[in-house]
Amino acid sequence: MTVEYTLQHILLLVALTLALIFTYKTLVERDLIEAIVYSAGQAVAYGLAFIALMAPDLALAYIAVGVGIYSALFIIVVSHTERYEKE
Amino acid sequence: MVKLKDVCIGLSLAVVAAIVSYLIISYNIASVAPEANRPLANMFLENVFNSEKWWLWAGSPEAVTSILWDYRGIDTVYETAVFFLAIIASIALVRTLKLTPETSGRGFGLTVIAKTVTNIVFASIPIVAYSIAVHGHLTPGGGFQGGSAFAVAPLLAISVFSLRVIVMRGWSKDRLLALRTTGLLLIGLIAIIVVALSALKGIIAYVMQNQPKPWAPAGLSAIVDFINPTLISGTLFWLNISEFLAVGAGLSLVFVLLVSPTKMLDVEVEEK
Amino acid sequence: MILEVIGWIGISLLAIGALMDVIAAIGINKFKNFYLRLHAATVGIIGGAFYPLLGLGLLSLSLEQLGVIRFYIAGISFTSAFFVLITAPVGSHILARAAHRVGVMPEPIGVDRLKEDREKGVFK
Amino acid sequence: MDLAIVKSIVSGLMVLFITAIVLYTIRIIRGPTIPDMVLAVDALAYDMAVMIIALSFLFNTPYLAVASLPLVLWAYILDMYVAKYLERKSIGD
Amino acid sequence: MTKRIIASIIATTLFLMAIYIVYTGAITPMDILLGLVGSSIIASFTADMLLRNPNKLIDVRRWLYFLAYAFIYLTVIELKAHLQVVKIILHPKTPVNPSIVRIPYEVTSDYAKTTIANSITNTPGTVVVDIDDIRKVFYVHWINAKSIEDREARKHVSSTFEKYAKKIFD
Amino acid sequence: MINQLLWGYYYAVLMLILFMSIYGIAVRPNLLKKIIMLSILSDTANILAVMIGLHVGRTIPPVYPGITFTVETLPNSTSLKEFAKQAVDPLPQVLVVTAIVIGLAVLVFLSFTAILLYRKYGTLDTRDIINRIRGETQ
Repeated sequence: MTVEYTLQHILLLVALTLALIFTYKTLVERDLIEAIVYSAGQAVAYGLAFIALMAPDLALAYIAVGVGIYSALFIIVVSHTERYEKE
Repeated sequence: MVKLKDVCIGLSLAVVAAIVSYLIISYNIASVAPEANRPLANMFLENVFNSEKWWLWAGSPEAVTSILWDYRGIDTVYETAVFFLAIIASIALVRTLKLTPETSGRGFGLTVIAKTVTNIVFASIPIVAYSIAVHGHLTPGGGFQGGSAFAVAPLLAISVFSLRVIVMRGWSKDRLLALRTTGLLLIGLIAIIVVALSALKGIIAYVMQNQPKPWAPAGLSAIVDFINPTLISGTLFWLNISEFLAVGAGLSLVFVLLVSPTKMLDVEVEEK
Repeated sequence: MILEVIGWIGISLLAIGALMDVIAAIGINKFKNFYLRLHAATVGIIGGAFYPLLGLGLLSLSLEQLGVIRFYIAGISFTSAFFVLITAPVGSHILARAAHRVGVMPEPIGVDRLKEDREKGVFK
Repeated sequence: MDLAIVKSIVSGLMVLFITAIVLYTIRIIRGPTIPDMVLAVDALAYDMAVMIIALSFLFNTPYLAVASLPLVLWAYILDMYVAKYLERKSIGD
Repeated sequence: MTKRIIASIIATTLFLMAIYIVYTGAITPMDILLGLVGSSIIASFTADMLLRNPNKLIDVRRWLYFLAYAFIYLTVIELKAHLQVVKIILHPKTPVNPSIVRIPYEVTSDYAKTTIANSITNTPGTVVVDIDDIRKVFYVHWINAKSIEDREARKHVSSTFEKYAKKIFD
Repeated sequence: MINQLLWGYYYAVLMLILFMSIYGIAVRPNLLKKIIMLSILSDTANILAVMIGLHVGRTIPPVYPGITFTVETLPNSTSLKEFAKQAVDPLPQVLVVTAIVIGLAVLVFLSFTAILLYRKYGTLDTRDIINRIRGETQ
């Protein structure tokens, strides 16, 4: 087990656990703006996971799309429609 | 307040996930796959920049971009077509929408501090995206990455300066459509330019061919003589730039349409 | 020699930054309202991201054994540091402004001139 | 400078950064208001930008660093959108 | 008129070129050529947003003041402010007096305003909450307000920044 | 053993996220929530694909290091073989790059549809939309 390999495991552990927590919060949140912020957090965590999986190309594309464009797109949709999810 | 139903669903999800991952691990499907599982990856990695095997190389140290635009080039052209279909479908939903400075909101924007800093950032994002795109065959990056990075610039400008300012600066639907179509046409042109040139000489060549092969000795050269020997990897460089244009302009177009004021969209709905 | 010094400056900036980051993360959990947390977040962003980025850039400049590619890392760190320096304060400012307008009021507070002025109608 | 020493120091400091990330996550989840959460997401993203460059040292692969600048810039756009929505309820205005 | 536009396009091109070169971290002839092409295209679209008066760029004194300000700000002022807030975080018993105070300013150009506001926000302990362009006032949330009078507060918070910003940008 | 456990944990987490997002798409009534969960679903699928390309001990991205525009020497077969022994599989990454951007375009299309549906029926709740449509047809 080299140093790099251990580090990779630590990073994947942190990133995927964060992603799990954020996805759960996105699922249960009724306020859609909060859900969008949680999903942005999930995107940051996945960006770290892509780095740990040695895919800088994907990290570039995914961070631009996941953190920036997805959240902006969803907020635009909320601004045209409604903010709270019904029970 | 935890309901029984939620607990049941959560538990069953966890159990199924555990079983599936146990199966994946115990049958050696993914995590600890042996070397025998990746001859294709080794082939790509060994030959992508190997000038000794010039009939297999792509002339680029970046395996991802070379596979994207050379080994699987036609596939990527079709993927780009899918991308444009999705964008055209989005535009078709609001096809009668006409954005003029009068109809595009009141133009408030945010505070002067945000506007000044966003001026700098708005000018810098395109140059960073451009850098990502033109170095696509040398370092991680490429047309798709650069294009999606560029699309953030109009998004930022729309929220900070307001849509009205953007429309007054000339970001009209027609211009962005023209830019996007130019990118697409350039991809098509580069795809057939090698075939066209070699047809004039009477040599066989493939569509999307990058480097020459023994049975099809046509193709753009990977290293050109520009002051120093400069690596531009044949068609990869040009394809990256055109994809950058196409993706960036296409996404900008959709976002400019998407933030158009709510009452404009209402008119759209009533006309249907 | 000079490279050695630059490298140690870089490492110390990185170390200070990491420390600042943990302190800021503690502070952001400890403070009671949004406006106080803003100050902790500033420590976390400027002390915990800007200075480490500068430090990493200096560190990579000093490592000669990396070859040409060290300029690549250094360039990315310096550009990132520059953008952190100019965008992060605007983000905080815009968030604070939006929060005040939505009605997230700082409690407890000595004086709130902004609220007074907006109630008086001096500032819309 | 010796690369091995630098690497061991940097990998020691990574522990601090990961601690900070976990603490920021706690604030994102607890955050009573939306600005709180966005602020914590910001700080998280900036931290990760630092971590990514440090990782490119530790993995000996400079190309990993490339994702740092997007992370810095796109955290900014999240701020702008959330703030604009809270303030005006309409993005294009 | 046209001379000014050309000057601002050239200045913007140089700025974008600097970002491009630093970001890519390589100076081969091809890099420089591509950078010049790309940054001049982008500059021709964005120059009028970035620069209104390119003549100020030639003034060497402004650059010297800018460097001096950057050095002082990034070392001394930031260090002091950081220590203050770190003390408050680590010792919860430290008496604090959070307040939103008015800080008047007297500069005119947008860049000067932004420099002052960003300098205030970037030092931990003070955050610009809002800005009134007409009455020329920043509303600043101050974690440990030493004074709530406008003039006094300005002396504590932004007098240094304003002095330099006026010399650099106005 | 610990290796096996760690990888099992990663796959379990990814599977959980996958199932959670499918649950969100299927059960949650709000259209925008469905779209958000769809984005998470596609991202998780991408992560899984890339994870399968990562083999044990591979800690280099699939880019041959140290090349700028100006080339002095091209690498020979031996150094490339050495590189191939350490780098990760590039093929899943290639598939995912296009998938990310196309996923974005599809999500934009879905967002347009959601906005127009809201403008027509005044709600994003699928149950309400179905009721309105039935009311119109009867």
